[in-house]
Amino acid sequence: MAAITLVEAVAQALAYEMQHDDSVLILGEDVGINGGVFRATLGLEKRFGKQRVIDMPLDETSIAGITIGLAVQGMKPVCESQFAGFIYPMLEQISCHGARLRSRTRGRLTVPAVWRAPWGGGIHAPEHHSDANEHLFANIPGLRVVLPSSPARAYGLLLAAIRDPDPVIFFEPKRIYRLDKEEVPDDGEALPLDVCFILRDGSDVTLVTWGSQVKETLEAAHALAKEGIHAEVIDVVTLTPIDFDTIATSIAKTKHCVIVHEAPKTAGFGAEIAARVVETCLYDLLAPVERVTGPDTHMPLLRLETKYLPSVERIMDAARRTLAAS
Amino acid sequence: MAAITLVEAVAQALAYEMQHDDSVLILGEDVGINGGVFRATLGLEKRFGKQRVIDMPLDETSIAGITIGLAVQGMKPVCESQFAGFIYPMLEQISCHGARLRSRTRGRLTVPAVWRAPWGGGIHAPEHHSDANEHLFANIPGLRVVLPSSPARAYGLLLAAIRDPDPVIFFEPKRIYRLDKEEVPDDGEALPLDVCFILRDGSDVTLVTWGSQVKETLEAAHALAKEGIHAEVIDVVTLTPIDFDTIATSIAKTKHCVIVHEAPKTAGFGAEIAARVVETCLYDLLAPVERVTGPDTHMPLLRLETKYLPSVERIMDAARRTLAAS
Amino acid sequence: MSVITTFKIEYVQYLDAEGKETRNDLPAFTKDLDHMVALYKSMFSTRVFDAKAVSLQRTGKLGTYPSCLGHEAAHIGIGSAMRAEDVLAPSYRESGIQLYRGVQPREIYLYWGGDERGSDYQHEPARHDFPCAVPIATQCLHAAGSALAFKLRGEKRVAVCTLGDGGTSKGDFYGAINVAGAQNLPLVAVIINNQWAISVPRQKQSGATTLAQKGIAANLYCVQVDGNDLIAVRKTVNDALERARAGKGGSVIEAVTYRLSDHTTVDDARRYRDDREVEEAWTKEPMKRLRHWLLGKGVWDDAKEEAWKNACDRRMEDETMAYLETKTQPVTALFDYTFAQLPVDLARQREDALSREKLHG
Amino acid sequence: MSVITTFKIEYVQYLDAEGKETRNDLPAFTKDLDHMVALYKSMFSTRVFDAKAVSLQRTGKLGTYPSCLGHEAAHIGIGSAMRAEDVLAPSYRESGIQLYRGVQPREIYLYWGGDERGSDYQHEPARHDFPCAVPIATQCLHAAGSALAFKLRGEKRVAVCTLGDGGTSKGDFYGAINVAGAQNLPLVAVIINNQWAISVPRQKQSGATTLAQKGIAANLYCVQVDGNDLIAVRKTVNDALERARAGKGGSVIEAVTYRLSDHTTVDDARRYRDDREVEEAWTKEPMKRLRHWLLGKGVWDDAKEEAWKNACDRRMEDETMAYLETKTQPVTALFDYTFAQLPVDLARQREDALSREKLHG
Ligand SMILES: Cc1ncc(C[n+]2csc(CCOP(=O)(O)OP(=O)(O)O)c2C)c(N)n1
Ligand SMILES: Cc1ncc(C[n+]2csc(CCOP(=O)(O)OP(=O)(O)O)c2C)c(N)n1
Ligand SMILES: [Mg+2]
Ligand SMILES: [Mg+2]
Repeated sequence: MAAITLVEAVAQALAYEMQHDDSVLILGEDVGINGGVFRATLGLEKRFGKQRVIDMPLDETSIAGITIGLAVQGMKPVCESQFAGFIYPMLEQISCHGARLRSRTRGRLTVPAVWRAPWGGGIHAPEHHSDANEHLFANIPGLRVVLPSSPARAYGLLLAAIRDPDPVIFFEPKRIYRLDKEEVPDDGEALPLDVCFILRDGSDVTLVTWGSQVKETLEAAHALAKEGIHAEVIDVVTLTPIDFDTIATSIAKTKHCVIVHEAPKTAGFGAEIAARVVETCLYDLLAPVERVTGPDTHMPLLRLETKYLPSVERIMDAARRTLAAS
Repeated sequence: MAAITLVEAVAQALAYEMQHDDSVLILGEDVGINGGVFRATLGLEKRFGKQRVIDMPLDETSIAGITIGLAVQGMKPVCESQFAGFIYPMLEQISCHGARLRSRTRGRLTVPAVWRAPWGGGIHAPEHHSDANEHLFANIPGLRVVLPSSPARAYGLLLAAIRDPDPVIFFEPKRIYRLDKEEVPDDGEALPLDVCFILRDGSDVTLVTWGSQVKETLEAAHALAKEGIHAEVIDVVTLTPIDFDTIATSIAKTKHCVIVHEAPKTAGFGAEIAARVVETCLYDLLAPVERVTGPDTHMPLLRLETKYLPSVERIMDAARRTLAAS
Repeated sequence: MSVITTFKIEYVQYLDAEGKETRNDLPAFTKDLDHMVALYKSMFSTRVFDAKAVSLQRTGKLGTYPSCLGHEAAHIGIGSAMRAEDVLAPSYRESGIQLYRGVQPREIYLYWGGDERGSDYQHEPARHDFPCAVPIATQCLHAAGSALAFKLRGEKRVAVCTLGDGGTSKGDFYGAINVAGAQNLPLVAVIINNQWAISVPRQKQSGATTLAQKGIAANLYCVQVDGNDLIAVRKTVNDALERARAGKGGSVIEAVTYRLSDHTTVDDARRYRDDREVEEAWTKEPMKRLRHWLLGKGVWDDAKEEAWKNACDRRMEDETMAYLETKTQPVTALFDYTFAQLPVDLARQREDALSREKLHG
Repeated sequence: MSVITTFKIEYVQYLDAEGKETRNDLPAFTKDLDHMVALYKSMFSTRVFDAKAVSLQRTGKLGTYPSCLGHEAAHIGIGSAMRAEDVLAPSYRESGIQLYRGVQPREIYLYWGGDERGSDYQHEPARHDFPCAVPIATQCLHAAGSALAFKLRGEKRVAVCTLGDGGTSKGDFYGAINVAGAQNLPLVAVIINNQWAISVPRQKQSGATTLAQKGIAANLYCVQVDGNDLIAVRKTVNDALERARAGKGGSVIEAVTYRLSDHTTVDDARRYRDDREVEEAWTKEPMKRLRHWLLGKGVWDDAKEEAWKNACDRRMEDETMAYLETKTQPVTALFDYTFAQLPVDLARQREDALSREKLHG
């Protein structure tokens, strides 16, 4: 079995599920013959036909609303927003209907849809292509927000997302689309939604993160270990509904917490983690929680991009600072 | 001088500014002869003409984008979204251009626009009319989010918002549109943006809130006083950019904090306040921070509406709990 | 300069305001006079239902309600042209179509009375229809998505959405017809042009001479029809449905009618529109012309009308009772339909709410 | 059935692919042959600019870049028809129009090289234009808003937006033309139909026979024009601008052309389109036909072309140098254009970033 990248794992999950469930179909811009601008749907049109991999006219509002219509009719649409930065026009449909139809009709109509979107910065993409806007969806009830950070988790969680009877926003950290490879058996085994994944055990500080920042956070943990600081690394993965218990258990052990994400700090999803820490783990904490995030500014064009993104250095500094503070 | 309601204060501020600045104009749905569905623009078309109070075709995307075009051309548009629940289609324009054009052009083009929207629940409105979605805008850089809770603050802050050279989202808590009256001199005096307002001094617990929940929070503080608990009440008012210093100073004194808001809890703006508390005030805190919020569910239709909204009871319970915990 | 393509918009009417036939090629279904009486009765009961809703609101027993007074021909024309297996995605004002498709008056009362169970329609075919959409024009895309599902599965079903004149300005409508045109979907979009979008008159919405011509942007079949003429609406929608069912693609139908009521029960239309315009519109309203036509055919009379009125009144009383007797949902209902299975965190919030409820009520 | 309104779409062309006049009523401006040569030179320098951008990207000196190869007639036609006081809201591919209006090549390179200062155009009239818009069709509404401002202030200015064939599917375009029609705004929307939206061909975007007919939905003046024919574009846009300036309302112009390049430098169009289609498109490309026409008029020759080519090359070398020498902004630039005045909280974040920069670089 060859090792595959994260984006290949996405394609593998899509193919698996299309093969095993006739009601799964893909729609979006350039998802057909082109296989998506990142090749996440590569080869699927050829394999499953134009009836199941549908190139849509260029209107995100339409694509989102049609996805809902398809889902209500019993299909399992996997809808691609070409970039997370172009997902905004989908918001009314997702918030008012996608996430709400079950509640609106007391369960009569449901929306088993997945909205995928390549997410975040770091690939020197043009303006507007690098938004990290997971927070936008995290306050919408009835929606799952999932952000995997490895090929295996991308595969297992995308399967879970498609099979889930409720709508899922599935963000794919495009900076690490092709960064690492791992062997991912194409066995159709889903991974559980709604749980955090502990990627590294540690006793001194809990590093909480998701998406592409998992990479820098793991690197920071590795480097910190050389300094004798043992960091536990938690990949939140499903932002909502959140599994805070895993985080709380870790903090009970480490007494220190650093949260890392790429989106702007204020009202980013890191705030929710920190809030729960102060609500639930206050007596465990020995030092202030730190957030290492993008600043409250727009993602710059490519020349300054790396200055914007949280770095290994910053994560290490924050970890050291929180330990020094206790 | 007659006492006026919050919605009358909005109308008064609009009229004042239109009178004194020719570049101010209003656009939205039903803002003209109808004066808006809440009468916030009542009489303005008659007084200033159809050239300055413009009934737009029914498309929020258009209205938001045209507002940006007007603002770039040197107008000061005040754009109404008829309800906050219908603001979603405006998001792409506001996020990608309204809040970003200054940065995108290094200050060459700017967007001195205000987007007003009646916000929140509690008036037994139909489905979709009661969303409290301030968090959606709070993570967008380059934007101010303002949510006044009294006639005087509505007047002074709306003037400030219109005069501000940057875009402002101005949410109006419609549940208290007509609840209380106060005398608001029509003197064109703006109030400061970017600062919290301390509405009640207290030494035992800091209650942080905004929008219509200011009412219940003040009532809770009043009732708690009878029990010998002295609550300080802070109206955040400008959510972003946040004035956290005022909150931190209060917590340094009271050592206890309860945050109250109407929106769903997870990733609501209360999370940001709580996050800053644990980042900045940890050593002051004697007990966990409490959030009293809407649940992570959709605002229900009217029969269950009051069960959804934070109540005086719940705020009092939370305050008592946090004090008992220390 | 060479002309590369041309378009025209036609107008369809069979009965004038007085119920006189304006052409001599009435569609075949009009021959079945029992059926025509049944359709008239449906229009009538829609009106009784609607008046009851308004009066319930006036007496504090219903929340804000958008009356469909004047839309009866459009509603029953659409409802009767559709087949059971078709799907409807209506806006909030189209109760008449919903009733025709089996939504119970008590359900609509319950919905506007503030209870989500009102959208859990118990009877087919309504049970597979969409609930009414409040965010303007969003339903058009649900219909387009449904139409796409039908096409992909080779089902001979059509998705019908209805929207207002105001709704035609919103991108969702345009997106729906554009996709329908590009993908040849069985979508029928019926614009119920009642001349007003709250206080905004039709001509402020668009410079277009007709709203039907908006469909030219998507190359759909476009027709304008007298929306107060049941026969015209029924026939036109029927043609559009048949085209769609035959794989010939989507349609945009503009049914020209009038909002005889305020926008909703919290609106006062006299603030922004002329009484004379409303009086004038009353002379063209849909019930009268069909009644005259049926009277002329000798299949209807005052006694029948009186009897039917009484039957409708009784029915609406029963429905009202059933509605008013429906107990409010428990506080747990806030939580129980958010996800198929309650996530852990939400289950805790539910527990909290339940214990608070026990404590404080 | 009575016809209530009819529409037609006309097609405008003056020069065929070989530069032969296809009609004998060429517009007056073509008499000024010096001017025609100048326009040809602008098209030419656009192409040189564009090729340079592509090669900068290939050598790692530019980020992703969307080539405008093949759009030159559309660009210079639009640019030369506009007046300085008009305003342009372009999409990302319309560098030629921007250059014509005074944007410097170094600015465009800087922008695609990843520096916001590339959108801080230093020269009028571009200085008052919008920067190019990446989120599809959003610029249409900025143009509509500008047009509204002009109308309200009684200024005789016109707002022009350009968008792609793909862009015509997005609600923003529809919203812009709808408002322009409803409010009679001086808006000219030029669709640069290059047949492709990344990998999606024109016929998948819409069932419409022409994209120009989309303007019928808004009752705008609608024309389809040969987008490879500079004379046709210039004339048609000119007419539309004059109509708008005279208060006669907005237009939708479809300029039919072809994207001779990949979508961007990170795209490989051979994945999804036939080489033969591209070869065929090259036979109709815009430069050749105008060159032939000018050659025929005796005002252009190979020596002049060679000289101009060299001049363009030198210019682009200078511009490239200027671009490459532009130092990256300091880290504080992340913060300094977020608000007119830095809020307290953001000022602290800026301080943090600055001290980290000093520490780690
Ligand atoms: C997206 C959105 N914006 C605004 C509103 C508020 N609103 C409710 S009805 C209405 C007017 C609708 O007019 P029209 O489409 O003609 O339908 P009608 O009410 O006449 O049936 C408006 C603006 C809404 N419900 N949804
Ligand atoms: C809202 C939005 N969605 C998706 C994209 C990604 N995207 C960039 S260009 C493009 C195709 C545009 O095609 P067209 O409008 O024909 O313009 P062209 O590139 O041919 O000039 C797409 C889908 C985007 N930039 N914005
Ligand atoms: Mg209407
Ligand atoms: Mg194109």
